[in-house]
Amino acid sequence: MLVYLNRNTGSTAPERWKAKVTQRETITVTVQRGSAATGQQAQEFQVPAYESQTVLDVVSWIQQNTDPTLTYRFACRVGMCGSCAMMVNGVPRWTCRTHVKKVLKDQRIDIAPLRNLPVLKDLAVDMDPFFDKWVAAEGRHHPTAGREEPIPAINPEAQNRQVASAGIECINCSICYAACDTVANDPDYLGPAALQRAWTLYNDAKDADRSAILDAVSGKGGCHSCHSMGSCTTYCPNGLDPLSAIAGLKRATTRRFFGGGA
Amino acid sequence: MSRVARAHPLWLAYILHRLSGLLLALFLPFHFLVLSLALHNAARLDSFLTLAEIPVIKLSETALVFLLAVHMFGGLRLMALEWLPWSGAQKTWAASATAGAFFLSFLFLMRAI
Amino acid sequence: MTAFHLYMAQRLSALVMAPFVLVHLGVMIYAIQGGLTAAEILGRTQGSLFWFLFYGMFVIAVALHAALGLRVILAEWAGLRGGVLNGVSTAIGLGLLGLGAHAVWAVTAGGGA
Amino acid sequence: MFTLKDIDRHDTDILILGTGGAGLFAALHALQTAPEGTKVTIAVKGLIGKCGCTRMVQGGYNVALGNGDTVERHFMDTIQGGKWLPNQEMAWRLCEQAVVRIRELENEIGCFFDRNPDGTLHQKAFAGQTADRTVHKGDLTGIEIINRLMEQVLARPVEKLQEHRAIGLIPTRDGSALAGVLMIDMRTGRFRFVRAKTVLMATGGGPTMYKYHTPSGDKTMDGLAMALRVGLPLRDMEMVQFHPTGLLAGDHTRMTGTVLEEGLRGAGGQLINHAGQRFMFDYDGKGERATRDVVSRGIYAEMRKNNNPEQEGVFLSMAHLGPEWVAKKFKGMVERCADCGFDLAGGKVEVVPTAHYFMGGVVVDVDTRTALEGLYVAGEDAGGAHGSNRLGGNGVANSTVFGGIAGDVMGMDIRTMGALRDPDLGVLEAELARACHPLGVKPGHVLPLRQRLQNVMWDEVGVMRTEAGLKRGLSGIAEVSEALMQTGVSAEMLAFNLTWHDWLNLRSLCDISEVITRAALERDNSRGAHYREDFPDPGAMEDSYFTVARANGGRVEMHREAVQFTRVRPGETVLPAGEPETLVAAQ
Ligand SMILES: Cc1cc2nc3c(=O)[nH]c(=O)nc-3n(C[C@H](O)[C@H](O)[C@H](O)COP(=O)(O)OP(=O)(O)OC[C@H]3O[C@@H](n4cnc5c(N)ncnc54)[C@H](O)[C@@H]3O)c2cc1C
Ligand code: HEM
Ligand code: SF4
Ligand code: F3S
Ligand code: FES
Repeated sequence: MLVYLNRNTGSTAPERWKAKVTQRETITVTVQRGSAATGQQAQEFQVPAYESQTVLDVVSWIQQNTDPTLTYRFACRVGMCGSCAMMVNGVPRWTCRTHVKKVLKDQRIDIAPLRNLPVLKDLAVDMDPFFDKWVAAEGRHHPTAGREEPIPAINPEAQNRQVASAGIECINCSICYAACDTVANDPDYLGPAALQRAWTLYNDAKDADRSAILDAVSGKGGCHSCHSMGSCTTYCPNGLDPLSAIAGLKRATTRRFFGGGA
Repeated sequence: MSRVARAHPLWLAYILHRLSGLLLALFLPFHFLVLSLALHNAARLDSFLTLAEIPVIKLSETALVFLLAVHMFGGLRLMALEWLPWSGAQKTWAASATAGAFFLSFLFLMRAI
Repeated sequence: MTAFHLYMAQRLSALVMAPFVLVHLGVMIYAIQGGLTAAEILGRTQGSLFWFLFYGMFVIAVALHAALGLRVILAEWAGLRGGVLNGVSTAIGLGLLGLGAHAVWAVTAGGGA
Repeated sequence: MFTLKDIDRHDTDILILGTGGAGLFAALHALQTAPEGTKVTIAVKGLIGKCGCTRMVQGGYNVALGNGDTVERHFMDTIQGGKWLPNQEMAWRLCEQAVVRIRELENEIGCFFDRNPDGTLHQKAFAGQTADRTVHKGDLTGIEIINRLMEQVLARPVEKLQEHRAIGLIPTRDGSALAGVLMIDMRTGRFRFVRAKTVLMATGGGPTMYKYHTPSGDKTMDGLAMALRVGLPLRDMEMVQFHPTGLLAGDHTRMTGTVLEEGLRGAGGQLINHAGQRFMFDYDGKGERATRDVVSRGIYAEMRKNNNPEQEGVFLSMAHLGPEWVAKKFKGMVERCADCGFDLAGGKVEVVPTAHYFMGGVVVDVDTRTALEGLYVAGEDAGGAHGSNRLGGNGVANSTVFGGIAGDVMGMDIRTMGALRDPDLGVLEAELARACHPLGVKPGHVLPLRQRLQNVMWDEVGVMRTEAGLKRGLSGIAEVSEALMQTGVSAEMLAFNLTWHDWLNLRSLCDISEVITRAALERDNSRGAHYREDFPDPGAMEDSYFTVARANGGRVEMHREAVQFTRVRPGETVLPAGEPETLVAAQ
């Protein structure tokens, strides 16, 4: 039988988190406001510094304490949903997992909406183009079996499975998409995440339509538009490597061209 | 608007490849024109070629060879990257390509002088 | 002509050029040792079927390669699209081919020998 | 301020609220079963597939796939885990259909779950399970499930209403059926009334009214609050599951409350109190490896003993297992902590119990139908499948199984439904006025009120409860609720105005907090996640009852209903005689 002590009266939250507010200096934060439609301008805020503080916390603090109209997006707060990406000092980052210390320069941070996507308002962008391209790259499973059939045995060590698994943990945060200059320069370019998804599927033994995938990535704005500039791989917060995935697609399409089959 | 940060080796390799390709393409018509002169007037070509002795011209010739070398090695690097089974040693590729280019153009410079 | 075919054409022309560029650079380094004269160049090349084919193929490859390369740059950096893009890059390709053919003819055909 | 004329009108056939496992599966199944030409619309508070908790699932998906494990065994674990409170038909459906759903996920949707070296699915056992049953993709199972579902849905002809927040279920004039749903198009700030023949509510509950909580920020009990207002019965509302180890980093950061995974304790992680001592063996023979509710109570009790204001929670320490090993085995967790400035592998991390999952929900039948014609509920919004406690791994199984069922049933039911129904304009107007209320009041700060509610709920309606505390809780909630009505939001710029939505979030949270508290007062025993210090006994299993809450003229009324033991009675089992108690090798 469990024995629990009685509540000791008046034990509320410790003072230490709050103490930091008064002791600590502030951070100067520049936030890009507005949208393409309404015009964008930078606005400066002073935000108190805390011990454990992410860039998302900084943005939230502004909305909750200074400017209730500031718009941004987040959901999971732990790097799983890929909703909170923004440009931080010119670098695309997942803000819920970016500690302020990592990006602070002279007590300043510069925050802007994610690059290469239409800005809806302030720090929230329209992600539809990113997902439209995901679909356009045939970024979805083409079934070989139905729900009444058993789950196929697949050797996890098989080479193609390893390749497929390498790119599978993408959280579609669009950070690579924002980092890539080819995306910036070519509105048709499918972009690193969508192409990486296509490569993952191409290597999936369960996928029924490998040649449809190669067709989808061989057209205008397909994998051949990539210049291997590698910003995708450099900035992916999950350490994925779209650059190599896209190279894989180029190799596969070339092999098919020389009669190597899909 | 805030600046976009992108100074990492692969991006530098990309921009180097693009600028060298662009400059080479701009130089090419000029190069062809000079050679065409040979058809009508070997002497004019000659007098042009003696310009190559002038240091400034010499330097820019060297630069061109450098560009060609950089671009070629960069291009070969790209094709290796795309077509050979992926090795993972990206940055080494980029670096060695540039190094090779430097070596070649240096060789050229030394020989020329 | 899909995007993929343009890609293949650019890569293959680049691959073809690689040995040409190396030989070309080698010859230049060799030639430049004693300083270049028109006579020296022409003496080596004129009337030679080998050099005709060599530079002829080089020119075809480079015209194709550079035109396709510039096509990409024009699309990405100058925002050209569709018909305009195709027109301009075809013109560049044909222009380079014309100039190049002229130069090859000048350097290898007829002449003193 | 706004009138009915300001509401944009929109019609569809099948409307789905939410894009977690339940919502996305419903969309796919509705497209499969509905007649050709049926219009399917998804409305969601965030972006499709990128919000909600299904994406955050770590540990995995419970399904009995042989090797000695059976649907019967899964069912018995579920009933026993829920302390005999589950609706047995729902629990059976869950276990039985999970088998089909997992094959669908692998074969049709394209998920890839971890394999054994021989290529078969890898399965492990969460606490409280008697077989290695949990299918997973590393510790990021939810990302795999939701990404694959999302891309299937995006590639199909489904109408998307993203960043559309449902704010009111609007019935027909006679109140017998649902006419449609009132929403705010968050991007423009305009109101939109969407009529549909069938509506699935899959907004995923989410006990985020606690100071420490794990669910995603978009989940604020909107669905249950809407169901309450439209008069539907809600069951098991006292049942809030706490995860024992939430990260504690101060109330200025959104990281606080996020989960440090179960596996850390399973692997030998130790919990250390303010005195620097291990304590879990004082509470349970399994120590840190005891079930979630037991460990949560142990930690909470230690926290109350502590008088050191510099330390609030307890410490989770892994260092004795070897920092390198920990960093390798729990790479994701270690990196996540490091990003926040904590050293999980080599140091110790401060943790607290954190509100994780909500077992309570709308009363539904096994086909997800509710008392209101045209309204279906699935996933975390629906009550009954888990009873007083949810087994780890049964949550995502529940949302995908019943989401799929809802899609199928809506696709079939719609065949017999004629025209779209006309709404009760009085209700529509009332819901509009409700959402507009803050726009007519002097602007103030919403956040401090949210924090006040979260403190009240944590202190009085949290891990351990007493009658006196719950009563204090009720008045605390009422105060916050009252203060909220006096706190306004500037109406100047309604497009993508998060503060307006913070206000609406808190409105839903206040309403459901009151229901949770009343239900907790109603249950005078301790079962599963609900622990009454003044009634520590579980009561006779034979006499098990579940609580039902219902709004009546602005008041929440509680009553009890006896659990129907339709498949198995307490003390009995559906397993064949002679079956071993557990198939899991002792650790
Ligand atoms: C950190 C974490 C880890 C977990 N791990 C596991 C695990 O390992 N195994 C397991 O079985 N379960 C786990 N769970 C529980 C599991 O996530 C849930 O049981 C399940 O995902 C609920 O699915 P759902 O579809 O009902 O809701 P959700 O997936 O939460 O989706 C709800 C959807 O409704 C939307 N919504 C909310 N309000 C509105 C509104 N007003 N209007 C429109 N849309 C709205 C949301 O934006 C979201 O899209 C975990 C939960 C958390 C938080
Ligand atoms: C052996 C020699 C050469 C090789 C191997 C080579 C290789 C390549 C490759 C692979 C590309 C594609 C780059 C990409 O898509 O990112 C490229 C682009 C280009 N090349 Fe070359 N090339 C060579 C010679 C030349 C020459 C002689 C010229 C000019 C006269 C030239 C001009 C260009 C241009 C303008 C581009 C476009 C650059 C870009 O898209 O960024 N190349 N080259
Ligand atoms: S590849 Fe990386 S950066 Fe790109 S969307 Fe996926 S997780 Fe984000
Ligand atoms: S940054 Fe862009 S150009 Fe290719 S390698 Fe990555 S997609
Ligand atoms: S909020 Fe989900 S990744 Fe940052």
